[in-house]
Amino acid sequence: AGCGGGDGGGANRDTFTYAIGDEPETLNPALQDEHTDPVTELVFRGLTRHDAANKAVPGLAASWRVSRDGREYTFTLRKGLTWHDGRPLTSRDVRFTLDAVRRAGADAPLSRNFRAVETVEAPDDTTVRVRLSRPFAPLLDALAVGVLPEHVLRGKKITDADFGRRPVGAGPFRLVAFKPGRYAELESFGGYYEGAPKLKKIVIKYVPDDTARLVQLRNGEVDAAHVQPQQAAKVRGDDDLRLEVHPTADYRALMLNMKQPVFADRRVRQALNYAVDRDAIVKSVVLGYGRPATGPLDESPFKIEAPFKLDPAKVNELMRAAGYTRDGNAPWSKGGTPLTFELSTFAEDSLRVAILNVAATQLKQQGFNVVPKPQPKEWVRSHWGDLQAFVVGWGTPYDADSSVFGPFHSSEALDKGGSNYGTYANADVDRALERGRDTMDPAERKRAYADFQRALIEDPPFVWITYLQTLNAVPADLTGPRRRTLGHHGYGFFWNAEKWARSS
Amino acid sequence: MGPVVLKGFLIRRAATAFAVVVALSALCFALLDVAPGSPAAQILEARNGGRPPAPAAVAALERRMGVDDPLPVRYARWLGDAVTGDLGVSYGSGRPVRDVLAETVPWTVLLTVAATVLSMAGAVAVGLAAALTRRVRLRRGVEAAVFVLGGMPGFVTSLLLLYVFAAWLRVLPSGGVGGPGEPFDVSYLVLPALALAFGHHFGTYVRLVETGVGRLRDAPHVDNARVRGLPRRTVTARHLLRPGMVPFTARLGVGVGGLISGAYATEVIFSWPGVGREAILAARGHDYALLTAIVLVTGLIVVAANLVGDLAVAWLDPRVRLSGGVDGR
Amino acid sequence: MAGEVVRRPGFLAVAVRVRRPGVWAAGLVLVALAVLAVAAPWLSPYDPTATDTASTSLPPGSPGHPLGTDTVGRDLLSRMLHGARTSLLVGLAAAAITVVAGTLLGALAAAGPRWLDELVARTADVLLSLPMLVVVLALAAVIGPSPGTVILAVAATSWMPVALVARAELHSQRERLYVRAAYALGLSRGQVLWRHLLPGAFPPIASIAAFEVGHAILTESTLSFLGVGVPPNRPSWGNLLTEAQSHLLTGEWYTVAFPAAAVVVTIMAVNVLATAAARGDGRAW
Amino acid sequence: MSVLTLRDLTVDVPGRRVVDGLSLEVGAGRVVALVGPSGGGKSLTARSIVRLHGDGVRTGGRVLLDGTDVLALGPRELRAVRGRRIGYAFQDAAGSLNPTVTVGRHLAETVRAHAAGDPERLGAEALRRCGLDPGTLWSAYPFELSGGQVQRAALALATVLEPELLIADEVTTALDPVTQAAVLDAVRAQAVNEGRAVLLITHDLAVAGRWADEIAVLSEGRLVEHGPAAEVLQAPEAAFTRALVSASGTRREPPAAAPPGDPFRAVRRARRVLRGRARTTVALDGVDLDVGTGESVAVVGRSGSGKSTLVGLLAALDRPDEGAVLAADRDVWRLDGRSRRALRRETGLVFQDAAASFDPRYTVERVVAEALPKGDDRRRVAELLERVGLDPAMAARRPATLSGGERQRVALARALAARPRLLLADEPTTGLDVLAQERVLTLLDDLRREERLAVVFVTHDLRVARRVADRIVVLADGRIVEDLPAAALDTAAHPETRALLTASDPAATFPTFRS
Ligand SMILES: Nc1ncnc2c1ncn2[C@@H]1O[C@H](COP(=O)(O)OP(=O)(O)OP(=O)(O)O)[C@@H](O)[C@H]1O
Ligand SMILES: Nc1ncnc2c1ncn2[C@@H]1O[C@H](COP(=O)(O)OP(=O)(O)OP(=O)(O)O)[C@@H](O)[C@H]1O
Ligand SMILES: [Mg+2]
Ligand SMILES: [Mg+2]
Ligand code: NI
Repeated sequence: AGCGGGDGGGANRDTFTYAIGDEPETLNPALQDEHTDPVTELVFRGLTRHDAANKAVPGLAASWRVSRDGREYTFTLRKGLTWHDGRPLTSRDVRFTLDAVRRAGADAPLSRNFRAVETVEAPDDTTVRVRLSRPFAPLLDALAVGVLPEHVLRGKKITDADFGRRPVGAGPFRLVAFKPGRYAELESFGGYYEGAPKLKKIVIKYVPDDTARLVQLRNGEVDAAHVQPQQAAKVRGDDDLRLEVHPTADYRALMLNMKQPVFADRRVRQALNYAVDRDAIVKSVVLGYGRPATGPLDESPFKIEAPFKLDPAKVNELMRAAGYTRDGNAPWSKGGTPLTFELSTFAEDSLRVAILNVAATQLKQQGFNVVPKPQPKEWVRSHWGDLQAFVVGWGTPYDADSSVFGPFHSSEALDKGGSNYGTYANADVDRALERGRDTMDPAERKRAYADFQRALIEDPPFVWITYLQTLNAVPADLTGPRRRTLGHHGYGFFWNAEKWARSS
Repeated sequence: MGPVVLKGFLIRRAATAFAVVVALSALCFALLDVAPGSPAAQILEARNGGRPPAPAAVAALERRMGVDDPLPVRYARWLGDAVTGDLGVSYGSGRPVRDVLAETVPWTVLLTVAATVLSMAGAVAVGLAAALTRRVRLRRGVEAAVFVLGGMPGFVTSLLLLYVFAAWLRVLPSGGVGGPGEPFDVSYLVLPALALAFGHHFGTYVRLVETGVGRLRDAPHVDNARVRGLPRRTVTARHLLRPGMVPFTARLGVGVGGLISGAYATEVIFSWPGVGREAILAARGHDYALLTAIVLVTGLIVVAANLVGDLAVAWLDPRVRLSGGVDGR
Repeated sequence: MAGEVVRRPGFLAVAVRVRRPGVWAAGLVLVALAVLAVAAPWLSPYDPTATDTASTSLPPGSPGHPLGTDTVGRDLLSRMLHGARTSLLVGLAAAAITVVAGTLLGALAAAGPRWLDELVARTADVLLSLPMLVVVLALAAVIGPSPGTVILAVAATSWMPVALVARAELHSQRERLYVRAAYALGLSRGQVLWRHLLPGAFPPIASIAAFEVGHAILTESTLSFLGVGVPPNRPSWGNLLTEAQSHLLTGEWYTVAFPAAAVVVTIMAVNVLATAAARGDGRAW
Repeated sequence: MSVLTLRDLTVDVPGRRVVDGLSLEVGAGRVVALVGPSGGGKSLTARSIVRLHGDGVRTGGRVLLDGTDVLALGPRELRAVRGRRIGYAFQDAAGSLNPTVTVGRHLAETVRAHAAGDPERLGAEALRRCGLDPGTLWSAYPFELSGGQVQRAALALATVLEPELLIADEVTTALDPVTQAAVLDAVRAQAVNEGRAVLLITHDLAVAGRWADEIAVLSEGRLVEHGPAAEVLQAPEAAFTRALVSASGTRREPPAAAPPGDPFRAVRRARRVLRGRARTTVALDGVDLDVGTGESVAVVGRSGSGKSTLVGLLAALDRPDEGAVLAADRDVWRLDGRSRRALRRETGLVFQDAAASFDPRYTVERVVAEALPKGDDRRRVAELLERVGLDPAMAARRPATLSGGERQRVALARALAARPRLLLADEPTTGLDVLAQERVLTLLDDLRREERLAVVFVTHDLRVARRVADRIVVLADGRIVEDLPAAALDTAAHPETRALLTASDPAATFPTFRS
């Protein structure tokens, strides 16, 4: 390995240090959502992975075949795959992984993606056969989950703490050290199937405070960092740094509780969607690092145009049609009772609170008497059903099904234990969602999700507000990062880190 | 106060310390139980990419973890394990609590000790200067500064220190305790220790020294010490400070406890891998085993600190009787 | 001094020497703050919670916004004025309860039988060891969130330092000859405590008292983010500070400076009053 | 050549000038007694010499030590002079020692500060010179000592470096005649043999006459008389001096012995053990004492013999380790708290250390008023102050600013305020000049006559004992060795009593020899 000269700050050119605020509890990919944290992302690799367009492409699997009925998948692994500890990676590891995740049940939320899986077979070292009880379109997407080493985990629980801290994977980087609360040290893995990554070493530093992160970045204590919108100007002003702005599929919206009589009339909900000035929110709350949201799939290839934007005339028209009247600046009222609802969110989440406040002011201006009322997370967790309206965050960049089935299908309603917290129920939506999940045909799926989105426009469950963007400051000489729609908190920034390099 | 009295006192203290520990652990369970929230929800949210988990999943996990058992059952289970030395595992990461403590407690002790020493030394110096100076302006200035520090939330002090020393002067690292290949050295300790030492408590320390010493400034025994030609240092240290330190010393024992749980903001800002942050996360996550263990560690430190405080008060002022109680009145 | 009014002994020896100008000034500051707080709805130019996306992050001195606006365009002056209501109420009430309860508990410990001393001191140990968060959340769950809960929660989690200082001070004073002289007059323990020991312990306690006000104001904001009592949306100085945390170093320094200054001014004023009340003639010999 | 020269010294306290142009010289090898009325400014003069300025006190004039102006010294030079060349023993001996530091440490730190030799050896010598046993007292804390022991410890501290000039402000007031003689002999011997100067402040003409070479009389802020001791005492010129001399010369007959009343307060086989940090003392060992209604008992004995401890028992403040304290034949420690408090209310107590017995935050007014029985008019405070010879205007002052004698009288006023039936007075007149003392004693006579007040009077002064007491009790080493009618004192047989009698023999008071 050639030694690049240190650049004064003691930073080694072969070492790439990145500061981030969130620290995972565990580095086990089976215990994370698809939005895996950087370390897990770098250490593990799944059968499939996502490309720049978030399409499932070959990962550990070199190729696959899907049966015509969409119920049998046969994967062929790449040749010569090895684990970081040097053992060969075989189809038995894949089978072990899928079985373990399926068995994890309540322990691993991810297991919901494998409910349709009936059997997993490993007829030989490089072949994996997955049989489903019914077609399940998002399967390829779900199989991007990191494959776990059977030889390490056999006989242990999937929640094994030791593995969670000292994972063995087959990804491009090998974990050398993980010090909770401090850092994770990774080094380039020569046995990676695409060859050793160019960056010799990546250090992920956990710096929970935003300001401290910026200071470390500007001092050269770290090379790159996750930064906040209000810090963007400082980064842009620094010649040694480059600001990487990536869109995310993470949106914020006002969820409306359908059990509340105020929201019974879909025209009221439509009106609400015409009553917020999304551009103003994007401009003030995230300083422009966001995109007005009009539906749950705006960052998906299935996106269709939705008409929602600030339109007071439309609000008036819809509200009148719904039977409400308004005198001057007084709120809309019907039969003498003004339209009032509480808008809540997690009090600890300053971004959501800011959105809540701005949205509340805007809605008030349009005659909706909104009472802003942030609540602590712990309280919300046990009071979902009592909320009237709530600033939610949702959305994944991957398969549309995983993004929208949970929150909008009536079978996932809160009372049934699902994550449809607003108890939204719409037969058209249900049907469209089921179609999108069951068919394998891309065109058919596109139609299904278009229908779904149209149904949402007619009968909005949420007041869509904004998609967030994620900001990362990187050294100006770093090459390789590619724009991709990322997930929650901007996880996924390291998706192609094996291709990154420092040009000199 | 002969050694016999001291021994009896220590034995009694040890017994009550045991009671404190039991009470603490029980209380910790009870409070967590009463407070809203569920460990399962917390865990699943983390595993669910930060999105709220579905209630059914939460319920299932709770069953699996046994946290829906009645409180006494859970506490008895914990206690049974604890007496055999098994502190259980942290819900969140599944790691043995003992490991978590082993990793975080030493850092906390280091920081707390450094901060305590700093704030003690600083408070004595500043408090004395304010109490003894005849320059009213200087005294007012010191008092004002102390009130500014005392009125400032911890994060402001921390961020200002961070800004001045790490971002602007760039003489000290901005946080952490050293990355891979960078061994820990004191420079990492300086800023968090300063932030903690000169935060909210500092003002009370200074004022306690100031009032404690100020009211003795022209006591006859001090005059006498001066008239004997003792060096200023001796007069100050032995004849003013020592008798004047009683309230300050008593407050110090408390300060240690406050520093541990109050270190959260400082630990976050300076990425200090201490137990304060762990405690808050554990409390948020209803991580019974971890929180109880942390609370017990803190409790032992607090009990010890207050013991030292009581002994120090008795040592500083021999009129104080350790045995307590007022004779026959 | 000849004009000093004769008081019956038996009252706590709290004799504020009102002739000192500082005392007047401090009293005036507090009264002024209280008036501003009460009159906030009439004095505030804007609704303190109304955002204005057209005028965000305005610096102090901007037309219409003398103290500027925050990042979502809320008027800082209005927020400061409204904030004074919560902060002064909670800060002063909680601090008063903290100090009174702490002093009394400390006094009970020092003057009472040994078991009481142990009980108070060990209870203090227990409370000092528990993170405030847990205690407060449980408390709120039991008695429900309200401003009263906040005051109670602050007091419940911060009386210990006061009590321990009072206790140590009394421990060291109760062996003094003048205490013996008081017993010789036939005073009961309670009377001795009230007339001699407590006033003697007052100067150090008073010097903590002011900081307890600051502590209460800041704690209140922590609690409001935990959903106890005051909703986090309602402005209070503590909330303003906490919300402004991330803006301290990004140019909007004033969002921190104004509330911090208000807190500092308040505790300074309280300090002047407290020391004036306690000092009387603060000799210890 | 004079070691200390005062020129036109003035001292102002708020509102008045206390010392008004005092000029005085103290030569090497000379002991000069400064006498004057209580509150006359003696202590303030002494403090001015060492440049101690209390709150609101201002000094003018010149103070020369061997020709150098003390008032003009810089801090460093001043430190070198203080302690080493000037020793100052405070009138308030107990207050002048740091309660948190042992006696030995006080001594050692002084020696060390001036790098004057082996601290332990010098300190121990100084203690021994003052009649204290370093073995037991070195590691004692000041508050663990008896009044006389503290006073001697403080004197030892002032003389540990054998300074050229010793200012001794009422340093033997708490000492019995035997100890007093030993201590002052030692002081005088040092002055005479080593050529040191001593400014001996005292109210006691007997002391002045016996140990001083010269007497200077301070009255109304001025020196009204100054001359060789014998001359001044035998042929006093100034009116004030004449009054003093005549008052101390006359030997008043004790009041007719009151008929022994009913037993009022008694101590039975009492034993009290005092435990210090480093030592344990059996302060009282099997003591029996009865006090009847209206009776007056004087308790005398050597310093450290247990007198104050006995008072503590009689006051129902301290519990005997063995034996009992009886009030009207009932064991006070078997009573409930309320009755015991009632008992204390009918007992007036004057502490030996008057200064420390006041709440430092209280004014004189409050101090006295606190003791008033319920429902009493507060105007009685002024009346009481007047009766003990104090200006009622003093009511607004804090005890800390009073002179030694004034404090003692405030303490007495407080003790009498409760209209007690028993007065326990622990050396209550030691700081008073003869005139003031006489006034106080007369007051007690009146009270005894009018209200049948019983008095237990601890004193080292046999003259006073004879003057006030029906009975005299002699304590030695925690035991009562003699208990006899006052009139029979001269016939006492116990060696302890005889020693006291000899030491206070008036014949020794006006020595005719001069060295
Ligand atoms: N700080 C002060 N403020 C007001 N008056 C004072 C102050 N200090 C002393 N005095 C007064 O000055 C007078 C002289 O005091 P000083 O202590 O010198 O008397 P003294 O001659 O030593 O009397 P004694 O024999 O009783 O000790 C007293 O009347 C006293 O009350
Ligand atoms: N706390 C204590 N610990 C040990 N010994 C003590 C303590 N207090 C007093 N003593 C000793 O008890 C003895 C009796 O003391 P007490 O005060 O009764 O003497 P006294 O007769 O009043 O003497 P004086 O005339 O000097 O005042 C003394 O030798 C003293 O040193
Ligand atoms: Mg005097
Ligand atoms: Mg005595
Ligand atoms: Ni999140």
